[in-house]
Amino acid sequence: MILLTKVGKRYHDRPQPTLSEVDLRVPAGQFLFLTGPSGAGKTTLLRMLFAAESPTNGSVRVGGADLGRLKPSQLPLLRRKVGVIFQDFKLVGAKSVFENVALALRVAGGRGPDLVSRVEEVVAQVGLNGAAQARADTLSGGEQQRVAIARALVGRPPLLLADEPTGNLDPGTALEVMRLLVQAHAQGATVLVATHDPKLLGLVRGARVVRLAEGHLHEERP
Amino acid sequence: MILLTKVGKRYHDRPQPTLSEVDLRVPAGQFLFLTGPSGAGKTTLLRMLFAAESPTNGSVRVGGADLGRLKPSQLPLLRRKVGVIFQDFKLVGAKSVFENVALALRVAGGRGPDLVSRVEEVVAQVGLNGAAQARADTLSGGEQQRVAIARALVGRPPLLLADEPTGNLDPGTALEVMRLLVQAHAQGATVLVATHDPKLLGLVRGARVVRLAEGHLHEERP
Amino acid sequence: MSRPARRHGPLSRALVQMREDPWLQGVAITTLTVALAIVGAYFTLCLNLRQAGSELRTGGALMVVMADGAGIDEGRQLAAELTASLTNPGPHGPAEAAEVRFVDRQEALDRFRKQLGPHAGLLEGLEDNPLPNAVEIFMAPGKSPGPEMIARLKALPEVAEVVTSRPWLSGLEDASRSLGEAAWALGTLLFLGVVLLVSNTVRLAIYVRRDQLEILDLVGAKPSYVRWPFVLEAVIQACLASALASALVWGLMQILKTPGQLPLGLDLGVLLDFPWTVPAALLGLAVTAGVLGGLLGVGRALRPKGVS
Amino acid sequence: MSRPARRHGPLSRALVQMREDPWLQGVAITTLTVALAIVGAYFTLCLNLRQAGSELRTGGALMVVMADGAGIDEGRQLAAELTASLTNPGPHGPAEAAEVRFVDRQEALDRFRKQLGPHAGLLEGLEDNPLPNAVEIFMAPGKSPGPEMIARLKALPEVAEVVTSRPWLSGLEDASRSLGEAAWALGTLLFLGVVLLVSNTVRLAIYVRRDQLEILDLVGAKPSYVRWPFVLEAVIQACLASALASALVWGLMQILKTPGQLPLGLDLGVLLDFPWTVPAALLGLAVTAGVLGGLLGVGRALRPKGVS
Ligand SMILES: Nc1ncnc2c1ncn2[C@@H]1O[C@H](COP(=O)(O)OP(=O)(O)OP(=O)(O)O)[C@@H](O)[C@H]1O
Ligand SMILES: Nc1ncnc2c1ncn2[C@@H]1O[C@H](COP(=O)(O)OP(=O)(O)OP(=O)(O)O)[C@@H](O)[C@H]1O
Ligand SMILES: [Mg+2]
Ligand SMILES: [Mg+2]
Repeated sequence: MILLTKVGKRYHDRPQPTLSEVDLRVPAGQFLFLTGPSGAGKTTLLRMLFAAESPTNGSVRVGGADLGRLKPSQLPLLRRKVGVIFQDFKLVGAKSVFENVALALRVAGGRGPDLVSRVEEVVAQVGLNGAAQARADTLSGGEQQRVAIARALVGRPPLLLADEPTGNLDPGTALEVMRLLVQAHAQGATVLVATHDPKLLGLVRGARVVRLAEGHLHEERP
Repeated sequence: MILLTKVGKRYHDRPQPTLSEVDLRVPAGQFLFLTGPSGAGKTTLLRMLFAAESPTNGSVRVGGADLGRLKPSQLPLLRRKVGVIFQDFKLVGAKSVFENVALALRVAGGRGPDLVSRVEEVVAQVGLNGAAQARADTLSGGEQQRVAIARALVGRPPLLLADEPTGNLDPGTALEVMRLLVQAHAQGATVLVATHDPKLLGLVRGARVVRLAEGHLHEERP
Repeated sequence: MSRPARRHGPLSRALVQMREDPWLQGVAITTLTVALAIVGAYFTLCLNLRQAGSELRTGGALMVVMADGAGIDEGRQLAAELTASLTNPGPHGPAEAAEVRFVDRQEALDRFRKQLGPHAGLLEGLEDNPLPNAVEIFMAPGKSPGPEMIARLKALPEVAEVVTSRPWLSGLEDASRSLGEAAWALGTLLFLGVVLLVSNTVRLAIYVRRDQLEILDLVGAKPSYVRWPFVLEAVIQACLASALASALVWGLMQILKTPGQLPLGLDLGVLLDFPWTVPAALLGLAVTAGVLGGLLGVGRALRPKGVS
Repeated sequence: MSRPARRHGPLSRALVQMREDPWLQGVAITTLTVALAIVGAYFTLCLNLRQAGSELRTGGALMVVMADGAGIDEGRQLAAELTASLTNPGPHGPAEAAEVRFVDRQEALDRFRKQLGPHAGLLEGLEDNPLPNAVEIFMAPGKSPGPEMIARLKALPEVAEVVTSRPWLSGLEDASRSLGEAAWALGTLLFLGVVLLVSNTVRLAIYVRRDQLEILDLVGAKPSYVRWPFVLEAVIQACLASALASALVWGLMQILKTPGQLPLGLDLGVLLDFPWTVPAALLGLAVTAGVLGGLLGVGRALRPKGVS
């Protein structure tokens, strides 16, 4: 599913490279936790998997495609197959919860009653049924995070990337959310969760854990 | 220091009031944790303390002033005495880490070598000395959160409001940050921390804990 | 989910995004209205001046001087014949002349005296009226007497001479031609300026929403999905603005249509006409600028990136 | 920390925020440049037409007709005296007349013949030259002959009559006055339009940075701390744009200064002057609009709120 080969990343205005010689193979259907201290490069690594960032060295392959060789016209098709929970949510503040979630289906041509029922289902799963018509920028931090989660899940993508998905959630809600990710995994999705929260690691039986530190990747729990 | 009397808040587009009849007295020099599930109204309550939100009912007094009667010209002076760590950081993306932190001093007329050395000191305390000149919008989530913390601390305000200050931090960095808040408290500041993280509550000896749920406030640990 | 894209129509998305940011709509539409009204006013002015110019050229009449032997009756008859042949639309197009009139010698002298004004005393030295009978032909607007017409008139037995427009009128024509060129140059620049203003407005509207565009990009929207609502938004704004601008220019014309005298007998009321071409041109300009601005603006906004 | 505010000067903050968003600067400055160039071109046109108008009015000369007994010598002497008294700046202000010239009867007849053009044959019927000797006075631009001047001239013994401008010239003056009023009305609207464009640009610049303004507000900045950099930014942009617009209009004038003939002997080269008042007025307009736009724009942006 995912194959990183000797991936390096150095931002031009930073003295140290963020990633160096990172090799990672994630078979389809794996559940992987990516940990590491703040600034280790977790977000950077996830962003490379949907070509929002490109590596300075090495190659990134996702679902068989070499992202460095992807034609611009193929990029949207790749992104529709990857559900991303962004660390900073990336919601459209002026749109409702419903529309924010529906966006992920609409860009792929979704419409009509199928869309409505699927969106409502996922919004209910993250516990926001009461707020479906509220504008995203009036939501509380945890509510926004759940909208981001719903948007990532709504299209049942084969690859799910969750960047610190529970940072703004209380333990109870966090548990619910993790259950949704586990459920998606059970239905066949490959799931990568970047997190600092050691509690999360225990929640998923059999999950693999890798740790990023000082640019290198270490296997913690295979 | 803080006195909320029968405070109610209802957002016009929400069916349920967020807060109802909340009474809270925080004496000067107290360290208070505000907990509660996502959407309970923690952020709303904190925002009322620096007049970013006004209550629908009841009165809010901070440092002796009734915020409902504050003249517009007095508002900036109040806000300079309140250091706020926003849940969504509220950094100026186009400015450097240094300038984001310095902002809190500059708006109050700070300048010159005193400003520079104080800003550098606080930036180092949150572990960002290497990134002082980086643009805020190139930082990782945890780095941004630490800039927000540094900005709140830099002016040594008598009242510190921290809204989920460790949601994007790994346990080690979170501990460092909590130490800074404890240190500010030791130097006389009143500190309110809104958080879901039960681990934090144990970190501060003698801290008071209150819990918001369904619009009401419950004393958990006096 | 895998149905063809472009179903949740770009038009409805354009309307939604316009509703989401009414403030921006206000700013964009007022800016566009001002810009288009300026072009509209200029365009109206030019059209009116061109019209005035062709009316001036009409004044460049033809004077058919009768032979000494020809009397008043012959003159009247010639005038009647020429009226018949020249003032009716012919098989080849519209009428050549607007008016054909016989002026007898006495009438001509009286008029000459009036034209001389304070110099009229000069004519008292004359023993005899030196002016001949003549037929005056006022050409139709935009028409000027061709050489073969002059030759035809000269060949008539009762005609002594054919006097064409006085020289200063041909000078005026030269001048109005070079003014016309200047007006075209100015108009082109003005047009380019307005296209720039419209595309800047579109680009600002896009810049204001750059976060939203980034999100669409990240969740897998095709560039076309993002682009069309913006282009349509620009076109809708431009249409509204061109209607407002037309109304503004029309109103301005009404206010200016106070009675006033212009040189050479032109009336300001006639001059300040508001032809339908003005709103039509504004609409066309607005739509063109909206489409171009929309396409260019979104194209640029969609592909810089690097930093999130 | 408790030192007086406004030390980290608003100007340096304005420059910093301009550097932070170079793209926005480009859009704002091009928009302002286009808007100001339009006003500048219009203003230049109006100034030039007014100048042309006053030169036309100069043509409204005075003809001092000599008495029959007065010969060429008396005429020359009168012309010399009037030149001395009228064409030099007097104690009450600038010179009254631009030129005073003696025209003898023969010269007048030759000129008349030329003016008649194809009608010159008419003059062949004259036995004798009926025209008198005369002194022609061309008034200075903007000056018209007052009644007491006419009376003074009439009282001279060698003067038979004083003929003032021909009636059609006074008609032209009326027309140019009403055109001038129309030009003023249009100019005022154009001015308001540009102020609107400038303030829209400022408001957009503020809108684009509304997050930053909210942050400043939340950390305790006074409105004045927030406002001045925006006002200064608007003023700096407006100054740059007015310089660019002036250059643009000047360049346009240079291009248009191709040799060309205008009616009534006016030369397009002279007509297309670029007086220093144009850039000065543009600068003034830009700064005013920048300050107003900045103050209004920020005032509005700073105090809506409710939602974060
Ligand atoms: N666009 C960018 N330009 C420059 N530097 C960047 C950029 N994005 C990230 N960085 C830097 O790269 C490093 C890794 O960032 P990244 O966001 O991947 O960290 P992270 O592991 O997700 O941290 P956190 O847990 O705090 O979110 C950080 O030091 C950050 O400042
Ligand atoms: N500006 C607003 N307009 C309308 N509703 C709002 C607004 N701000 C907050 N709310 C609603 O009020 C409720 C409380 O929000 P608040 O942000 O105070 O919660 P919170 O306790 O901080 O939650 P979290 O832990 O998720 O951050 C939420 O349901 C939220 O949707
Ligand atoms: Mg991260
Ligand atoms: Mg909150």
